[in-house]
Amino acid sequence: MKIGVPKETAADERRVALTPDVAGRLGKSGLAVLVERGAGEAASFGDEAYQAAGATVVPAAAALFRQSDVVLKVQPPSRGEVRLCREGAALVAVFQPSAARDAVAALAARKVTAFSLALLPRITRAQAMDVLSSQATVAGYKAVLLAAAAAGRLFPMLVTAAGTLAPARVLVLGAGVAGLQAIATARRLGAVVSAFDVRPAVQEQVESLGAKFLRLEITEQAEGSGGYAKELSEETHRRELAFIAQHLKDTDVVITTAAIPGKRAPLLITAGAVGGMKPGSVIVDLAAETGGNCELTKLGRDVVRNGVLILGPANLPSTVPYHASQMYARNVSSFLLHVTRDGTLVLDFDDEITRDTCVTHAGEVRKP
Amino acid sequence: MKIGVPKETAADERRVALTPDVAGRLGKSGLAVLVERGAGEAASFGDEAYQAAGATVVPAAAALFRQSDVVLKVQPPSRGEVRLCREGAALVAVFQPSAARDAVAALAARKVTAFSLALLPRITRAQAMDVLSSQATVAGYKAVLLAAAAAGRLFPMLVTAAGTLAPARVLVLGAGVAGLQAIATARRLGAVVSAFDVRPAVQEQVESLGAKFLRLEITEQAEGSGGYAKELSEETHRRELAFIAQHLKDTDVVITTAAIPGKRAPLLITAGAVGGMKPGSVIVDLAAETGGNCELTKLGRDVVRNGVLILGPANLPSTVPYHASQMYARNVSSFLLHVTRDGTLVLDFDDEITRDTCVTHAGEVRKP
Amino acid sequence: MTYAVAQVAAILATALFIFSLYWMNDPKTARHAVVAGVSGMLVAVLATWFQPEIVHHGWIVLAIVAGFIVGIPLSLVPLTAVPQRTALSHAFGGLAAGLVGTAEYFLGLTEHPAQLTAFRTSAIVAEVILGFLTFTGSLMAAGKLQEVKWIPQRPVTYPGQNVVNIGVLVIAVALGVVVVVHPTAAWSGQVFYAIVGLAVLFGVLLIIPIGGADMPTVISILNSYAGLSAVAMGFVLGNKLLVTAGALDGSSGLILSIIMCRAMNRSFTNVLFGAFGTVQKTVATGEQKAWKQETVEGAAQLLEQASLVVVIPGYGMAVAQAQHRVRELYDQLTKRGITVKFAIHPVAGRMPGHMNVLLAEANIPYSALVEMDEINPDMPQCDVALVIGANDVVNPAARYAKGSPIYGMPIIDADKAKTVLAIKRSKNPGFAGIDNELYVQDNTWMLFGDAKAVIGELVKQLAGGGGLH
Amino acid sequence: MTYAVAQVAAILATALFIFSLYWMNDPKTARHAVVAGVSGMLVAVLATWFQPEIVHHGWIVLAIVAGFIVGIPLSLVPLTAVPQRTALSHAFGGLAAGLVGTAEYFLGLTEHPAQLTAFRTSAIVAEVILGFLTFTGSLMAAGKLQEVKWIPQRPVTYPGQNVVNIGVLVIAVALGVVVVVHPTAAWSGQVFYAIVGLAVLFGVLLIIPIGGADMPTVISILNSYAGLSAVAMGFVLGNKLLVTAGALDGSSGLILSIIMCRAMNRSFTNVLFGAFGTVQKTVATGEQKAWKQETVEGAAQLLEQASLVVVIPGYGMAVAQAQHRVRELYDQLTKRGITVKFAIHPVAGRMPGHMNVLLAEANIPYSALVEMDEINPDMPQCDVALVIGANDVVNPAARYAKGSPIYGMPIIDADKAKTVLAIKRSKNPGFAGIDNELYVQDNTWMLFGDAKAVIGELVKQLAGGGGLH
Amino acid sequence: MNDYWSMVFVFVLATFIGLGVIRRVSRLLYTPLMSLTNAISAIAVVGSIAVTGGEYPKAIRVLGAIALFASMTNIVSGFLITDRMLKMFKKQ
Amino acid sequence: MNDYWSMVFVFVLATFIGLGVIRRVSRLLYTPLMSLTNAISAIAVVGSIAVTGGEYPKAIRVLGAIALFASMTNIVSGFLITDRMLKMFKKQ
Ligand SMILES: NC(=O)c1ccc[n+]([C@@H]2O[C@H](COP(=O)([O-])OP(=O)(O)OC[C@H]3O[C@@H](n4cnc5c(N)ncnc54)[C@H](OP(=O)(O)O)[C@@H]3O)[C@@H](O)[C@H]2O)c1
Ligand SMILES: NC(=O)c1ccc[n+]([C@@H]2O[C@H](COP(=O)([O-])OP(=O)(O)OC[C@H]3O[C@@H](n4cnc5c(N)ncnc54)[C@H](OP(=O)(O)O)[C@@H]3O)[C@@H](O)[C@H]2O)c1
Ligand SMILES: NC(=O)c1ccc[n+]([C@@H]2O[C@H](COP(=O)([O-])OP(=O)(O)OC[C@H]3O[C@@H](n4cnc5c(N)ncnc54)[C@H](O)[C@@H]3O)[C@@H](O)[C@H]2O)c1
Ligand SMILES: NC(=O)c1ccc[n+]([C@@H]2O[C@H](COP(=O)([O-])OP(=O)(O)OC[C@H]3O[C@@H](n4cnc5c(N)ncnc54)[C@H](O)[C@@H]3O)[C@@H](O)[C@H]2O)c1
Repeated sequence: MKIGVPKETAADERRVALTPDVAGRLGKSGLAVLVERGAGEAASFGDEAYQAAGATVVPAAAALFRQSDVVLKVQPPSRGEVRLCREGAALVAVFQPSAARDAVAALAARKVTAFSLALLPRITRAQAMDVLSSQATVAGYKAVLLAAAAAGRLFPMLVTAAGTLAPARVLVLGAGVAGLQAIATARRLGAVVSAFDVRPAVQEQVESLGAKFLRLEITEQAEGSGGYAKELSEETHRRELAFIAQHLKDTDVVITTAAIPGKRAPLLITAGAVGGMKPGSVIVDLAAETGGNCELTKLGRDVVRNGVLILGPANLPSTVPYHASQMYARNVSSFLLHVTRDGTLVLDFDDEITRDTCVTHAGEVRKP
Repeated sequence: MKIGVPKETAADERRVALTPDVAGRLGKSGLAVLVERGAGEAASFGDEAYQAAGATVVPAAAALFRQSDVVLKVQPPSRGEVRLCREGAALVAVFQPSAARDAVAALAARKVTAFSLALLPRITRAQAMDVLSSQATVAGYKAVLLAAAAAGRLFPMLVTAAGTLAPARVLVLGAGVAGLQAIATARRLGAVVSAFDVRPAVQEQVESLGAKFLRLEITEQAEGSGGYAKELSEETHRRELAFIAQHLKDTDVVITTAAIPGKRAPLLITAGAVGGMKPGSVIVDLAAETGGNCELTKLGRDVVRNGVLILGPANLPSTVPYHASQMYARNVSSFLLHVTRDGTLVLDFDDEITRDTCVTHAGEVRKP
Repeated sequence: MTYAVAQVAAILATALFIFSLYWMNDPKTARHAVVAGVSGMLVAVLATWFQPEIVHHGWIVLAIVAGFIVGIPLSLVPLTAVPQRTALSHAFGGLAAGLVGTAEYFLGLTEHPAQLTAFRTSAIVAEVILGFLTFTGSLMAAGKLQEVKWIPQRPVTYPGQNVVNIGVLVIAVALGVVVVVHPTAAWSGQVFYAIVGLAVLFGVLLIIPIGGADMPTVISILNSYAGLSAVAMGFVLGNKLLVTAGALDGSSGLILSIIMCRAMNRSFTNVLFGAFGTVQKTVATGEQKAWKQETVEGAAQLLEQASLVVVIPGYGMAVAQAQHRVRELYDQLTKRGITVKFAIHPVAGRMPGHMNVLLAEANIPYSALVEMDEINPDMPQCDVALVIGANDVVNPAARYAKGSPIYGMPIIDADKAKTVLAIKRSKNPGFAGIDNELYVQDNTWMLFGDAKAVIGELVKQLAGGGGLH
Repeated sequence: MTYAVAQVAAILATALFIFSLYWMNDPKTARHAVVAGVSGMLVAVLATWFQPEIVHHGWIVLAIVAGFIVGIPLSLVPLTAVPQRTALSHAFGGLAAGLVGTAEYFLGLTEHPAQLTAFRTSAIVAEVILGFLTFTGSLMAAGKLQEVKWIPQRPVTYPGQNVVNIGVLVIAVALGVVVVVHPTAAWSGQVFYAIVGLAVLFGVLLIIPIGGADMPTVISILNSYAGLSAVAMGFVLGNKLLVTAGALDGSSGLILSIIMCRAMNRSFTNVLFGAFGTVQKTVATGEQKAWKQETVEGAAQLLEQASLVVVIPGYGMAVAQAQHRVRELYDQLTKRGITVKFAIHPVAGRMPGHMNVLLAEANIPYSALVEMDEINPDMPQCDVALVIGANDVVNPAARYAKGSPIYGMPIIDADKAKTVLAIKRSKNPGFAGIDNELYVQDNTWMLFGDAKAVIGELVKQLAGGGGLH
Repeated sequence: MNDYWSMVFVFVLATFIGLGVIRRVSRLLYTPLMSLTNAISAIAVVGSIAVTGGEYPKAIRVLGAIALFASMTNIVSGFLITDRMLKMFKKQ
Repeated sequence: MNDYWSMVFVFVLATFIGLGVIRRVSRLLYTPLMSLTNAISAIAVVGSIAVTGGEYPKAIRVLGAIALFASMTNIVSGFLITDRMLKMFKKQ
């Protein structure tokens, strides 16, 4: 069975689905790996490294798609890429089917068996394949670096001959995987960190990182299935907004990561709340891609309002391509090994992982 | 006596010479403070804050210069600013006279008493005025953030379900004030840090921050007066280059800060040494303004060579305007209070601080 | 003069015995303890032997030689059989005391009736009852431990057991009172035999209802009884050395069994009184494994003795914010030349790299961190696996329990270490909500409590070197 | 019967005294100790009083009432005078023992010469010597401590002192031997008086060469002597309670003085034998300001007693990488309810924010950090200023020494604290290369050594609470 | 003779106990401990009572009474002051 | 009588010592400690020798000899095995 790794075509995507290291491992377990020329370059993985690991470097995407039984990608395939796919081949990438209906339809039409790792169940044995977690880790870390680089102040407290610099107060909204990593990173830099989330279980986790948890008494059940959050009732949401606005007043840096799977990101910071913040403050909205946690966020753009800088970065993991690719490659190869047996793809739809991730198969769209 | 704080005119200069807080303190000690409108805006200090602190906001630079007995600036005055200066007035800023001969000549011609805090002796009682230290602190911190944001990898070691991320190896060349702060910041982020400097006294200081010191046995005396370094002999310099090149091979991030006062920055990384580095590595050259420690550095530009990214940022402190201004203001006000007695300027050229910093006085250029 | 020599010898021997026990507190001095004990015993034997009353030496030499001939092989039993050997030894000790008591009584009866004062007679009766019950009790215990086929290993209970047991003892004591009151009556000898018989019987009855798990405690109590019978012998013979040595022995046996009961979560009174009433329940549950608790002192000692300690941190370390304490522990252990490794499971904690964040904060060097795949092959060489608030990531069920939510997850093989010390607050499960058999494994000892507090105590132990409070 | 009661009472009282001392191990149980002690004493007094031999009660009542009348006010002395009071009390105890011994001897001499066996007479002589030397020795010690004007506070030494002191004691003992050999000779009474006189003299001579700093240790040794004299009295009277209580007292006094000597870095034998030889040197150096060293134990105690501790870290903390140890210290102190503040000087260390970086790494909360300007007004309220490898930033010369390179630099006013503890490795100066008078200030105590090691020891002291081994 | 040896025996054992018990005392408690042992050492009161209350010549009994007074003072002040000091150890 | 009370006294004191000394034993040493106290409890050997070697009827002395043999076995095996176990505690 041949595994193909094309060069990512999406703009600003610097990751690659397989690193030489992992390609080598797959090779050892009996799979042939084809890599498009220059696929890993943006992530600092040269073609020689792939060759040294036993992979074959293929000059062009078309040839690669033609030969591959399974294509490993990061971003959902473009129209062109779908067209290149061999009928009956398989493809693995990360996307929400609802946000990529065209691609899904095209894939089904082409009878490609497509998997989206974004749909992976959050169960213990799927942890090694959990790209959402691994990429969120990178995003949470990077968000803090962006904020620190953009802030007009230093994060740590410093007592110097030129006066004492107060530590930055960082507020993290939404303490899932990205939020927790953001907390850890901001604390490492010496900031005073507090965090808020609607799921009560998170309090202990936040405190386990040495940060302060801001507690809003919520009567309704905010935790849905699989450890994800649910949407809140309007009344609770209103209380939440007021609560956050209150805390924003003496915050220097805000990192927002709140998300609800398959839904628009919840609104946590209104334009009014931004108005209440001190000039020079920074908001990094990690939910920009799903609509933003801040009312003023513009995806991929820097917005300044009342002296407050609001960053809505797109695809942060891609900006740390080396490690993000390394983790992605591990995830995707774990998944690949999960769905192959003795070098061929074996689809067992009784298996939760296979069932949940398979978007199209045999011409059918399995996830709407 | 009136103290004037104009808005900085240099491009990309976001700092301001006095913050509202410090302006208020000067006001309390009997000095009248005039601030140009919007002077502090880029550093998030609004005009109202100055007014609240008792300063007078003056709409235009011309009026401000006309009224001020002492003008406090960050950058050396432009031609236009010198022209605005009142004859006999004083001016405080930070510049190397040798690098700003035009301005110095103009100031002398205009009989301005000009001080450059870059010339401050590094003595204990001058510590509170030491802008080089305070701004270098900011620069060292920010250099690491830039490097971390530009690197394709995370700094800390992380053991995750998607494999283990190795910690970044950071090498700091030149462990003066900025270098030490860079070491501290990189260590905070979880990197494995080593450092090199020619002054042997630095070893203990580097180790006092928990980093590793790379030791090159040097027979000559590398420490000059005032704790500064001297230029090395050619032979020693050659050994140094080879030593550094050797260590660069397994380094992910390099921060260079080496400087010799009044001289071009020493060359520490040759183009050849960059060629020996791993693709994806990052060099941040803090000495870019004085010629760069790396042969390939271009001031204010990002250079990529063999996959290695070389940043030569200009004026880093200005990118952290809030805290940099806060420290600058404390420094400059300490200096101001040092050279005033009962609300008037008193120049005592027997005093080391006054003598060393005064560049022009009574039409004379005192520092070439 | 010989009297003075005997007294000085007694004082010397007493002092040596005390030092012997004292040195036993610390592995470093423990071997002096043996030297002191042997010297004390030598002094005692020689001083007794050289008393002028000792006129026949042949039998003494004979008996001593025989003792050596039997004793040396007995000391070479495999270490697994040490408990049995100790029990057997107690049996001998009890027998000796019982026999000497009997001899004393009949000596009095036949030769010096005047010597059978109430005090001496009481002492003789006490000696004989304690001696013979220790004799058969210890034999039974040894048999159970050795798994001799005609002694049932599992506790044997029947209705009315308490009444029967107590009855036998009461009758023996009552007969004893009779003998004390009429020490020299014609039938007193018979009554005395009856006492011996009842004591022998009681020893058997005492052990029958006790299960194997409690045997070490029982042996310790029997040791205490043996000591008390020596005390009684001392009263009979007017020998202070016997009294002190016996008392040392009696009290140490008592303390030891109390400590062991506590460590094993057993009620001391239950074990003391032959499990009258309740122990059956706990013990009778049979095969089901129990949680065993270790004291901080014991855990500190275990760590001290190790040469490779693998620390396995989990979410509990994070919750407790114990990372700085862990670093102190790391310092204490490495200072002693012990190799300490941190085995980091990929999903320990609640976010990727959770453990790294904390350990880096506490400045644990990266070189001390080892990944799961690297450490697992070394786990069998690990002397102590210290599990700090980790649960799912060390749950062996992940290897085989098909239905379990963690089935298939690779784990850190803590269970393969020679000893496991596990810190957690309760018996509650971890994230996955499933039980963890690691905790009830034979070589696992729990340290219940908040990780920060427990490790703080451990560090205190290691730093301060003990003390009870 | 009364005899049995007396014996039971003696055993009971002994047990109570043992528990009393045992409970003293721990502040939590220490107050039980007093209850046990009082009960033991009550039992002892009543049991003795109700013996049939006691026929005259009037004087007893009188003496007891008098004892209360004097004892109660004595117990209300200010706490600073407690050492004197204890010494005085020992004097009373010694006096009592001496008097009883004397009474016993003359009773034997005049009424029951047969009772003056060699053993008893030896015991009496020992009791009398110990009692009277304790009496005058304790009086002298009390006088020195109370700074009574006709007792020189400072150690008084003269050539040949050792010979004289030992001579006096030898003569007393020799006379004692004479009395033991001829207990009832016509001149024995005179010899006995001579012994008493020499003991009284020896007590004075013993204390004269000892300086005030060693007084607590001396008092503890005198306590030991008082206990031994009670033992001797017990031998004389054949009273086991006296023997045990006296022995408890004697041994505890001994141990306590050994511990104290170690803690104060004094040679125990020097103190024991009246400082023969060496102690003088250390004490007599006189006016020139000297570096005074404190032991880790002493420093730990100082910290423990404080309610506000201000830690002043400097470059030395960074060099030693002591930040994690500092955090442990912080934990230990705050656990005891002590307020701990870190006073951060703007230029401490070698880079701006150097201390912040390290303290943050050790997770010292920001709220515990105080800037120089904020802490300085509070320094006079600070019980202990703990200077950790800081030098220039606490150098008072910065305030007034015009020529000094640091003149005019604001400093942290460590010198204004009630006590200063300073940790550094040597007497070398800091960055500015100038001497620091803070270190030789009256209320400053140095802890020489690497900061990491020293603070580690401090933490160990605070955590483990001492212990001898 | 016999009895004297018992005494010596008792003395040795009690010394062991004393050594064992005191070793672990916390430094904090040294001062109160000294007062306490001071009070306990006044066990000489037992001897004083015997001498004072027995059928002896007056001179002897006077010595005894003085001794009794001295011991009693110790007992009373020793225990009271120990207690006073210990009271101060109560933590907030 | 007197002497019996001494005995009781001695017994009580020794018990205190035993309690005090053993409390601090480490769990590691429980097994060797048990063997050691087992050996020490064979102090009954003293009584056995007295009975065996005295001028008594044969029957009595036989009992004594058996007791002596039993105690001696204990002493020998007890000390030896304790030592054997302790040897294993030597550090690397
Ligand atoms: N790393 C990730 O990215 C991630 C993300 C989500 C979920 N998970 C899951 O989280 C689990 C991680 O395993 P784990 O072994 O680290 O944790 P775990 O299985 O949740 O066990 C933690 C243990 O720590 C104990 N504990 C909690 N607080 C404590 C305290 N203050 N002091 C002492 N003990 C304390 C708890 O027992 P007591 O309550 O009895 O004290 C509990 O048994 C895995 O199941 C993993 O799949 C991981
Ligand atoms: N903060 C800045 O930006 C900066 C920059 C440059 C210079 N400075 C200057 O540095 C000085 C800072 O003052 P400071 O009080 O922090 O430092 P300091 O005056 O240099 O004193 C440090 C003290 O620490 C002791 N020490 C060194 N290593 C030690 C160890 N391992 N363990 C214990 N003690 C150790 C040294 O004494 P021993 O050798 O006897 O141990 C020394 O006296 C000021 O003079 C300041 O002007 C500051
Ligand atoms: N079992 C596993 O193996 C495993 C692996 C990884 C993650 N997880 C769990 O999955 C869950 C989701 O993690 P994620 O990072 O993907 O979540 P996510 O990206 O879906 O959401 C991020 C966070 O936003 C929060 N949020 C949603 N609405 C909010 C609102 N209105 N206000 C404030 N906060 C709001 C959520 O509670 C969540 O913590 C977590 O519980 C995580 O522990 C489990
Ligand atoms: N006394 C005070 O109050 C005070 C205050 C601030 C700084 N200082 C001292 O001033 C000195 C200079 O600090 P700075 O940051 O301004 O220095 P700088 O900016 O002039 O130089 C930075 C570093 O580069 C190093 N360097 C020079 N040539 C090199 C070469 N060829 N290779 C490697 N490294 C080289 C220097 O040794 C120095 O450490 C330091 O010793 C600092 O401690 C003193």
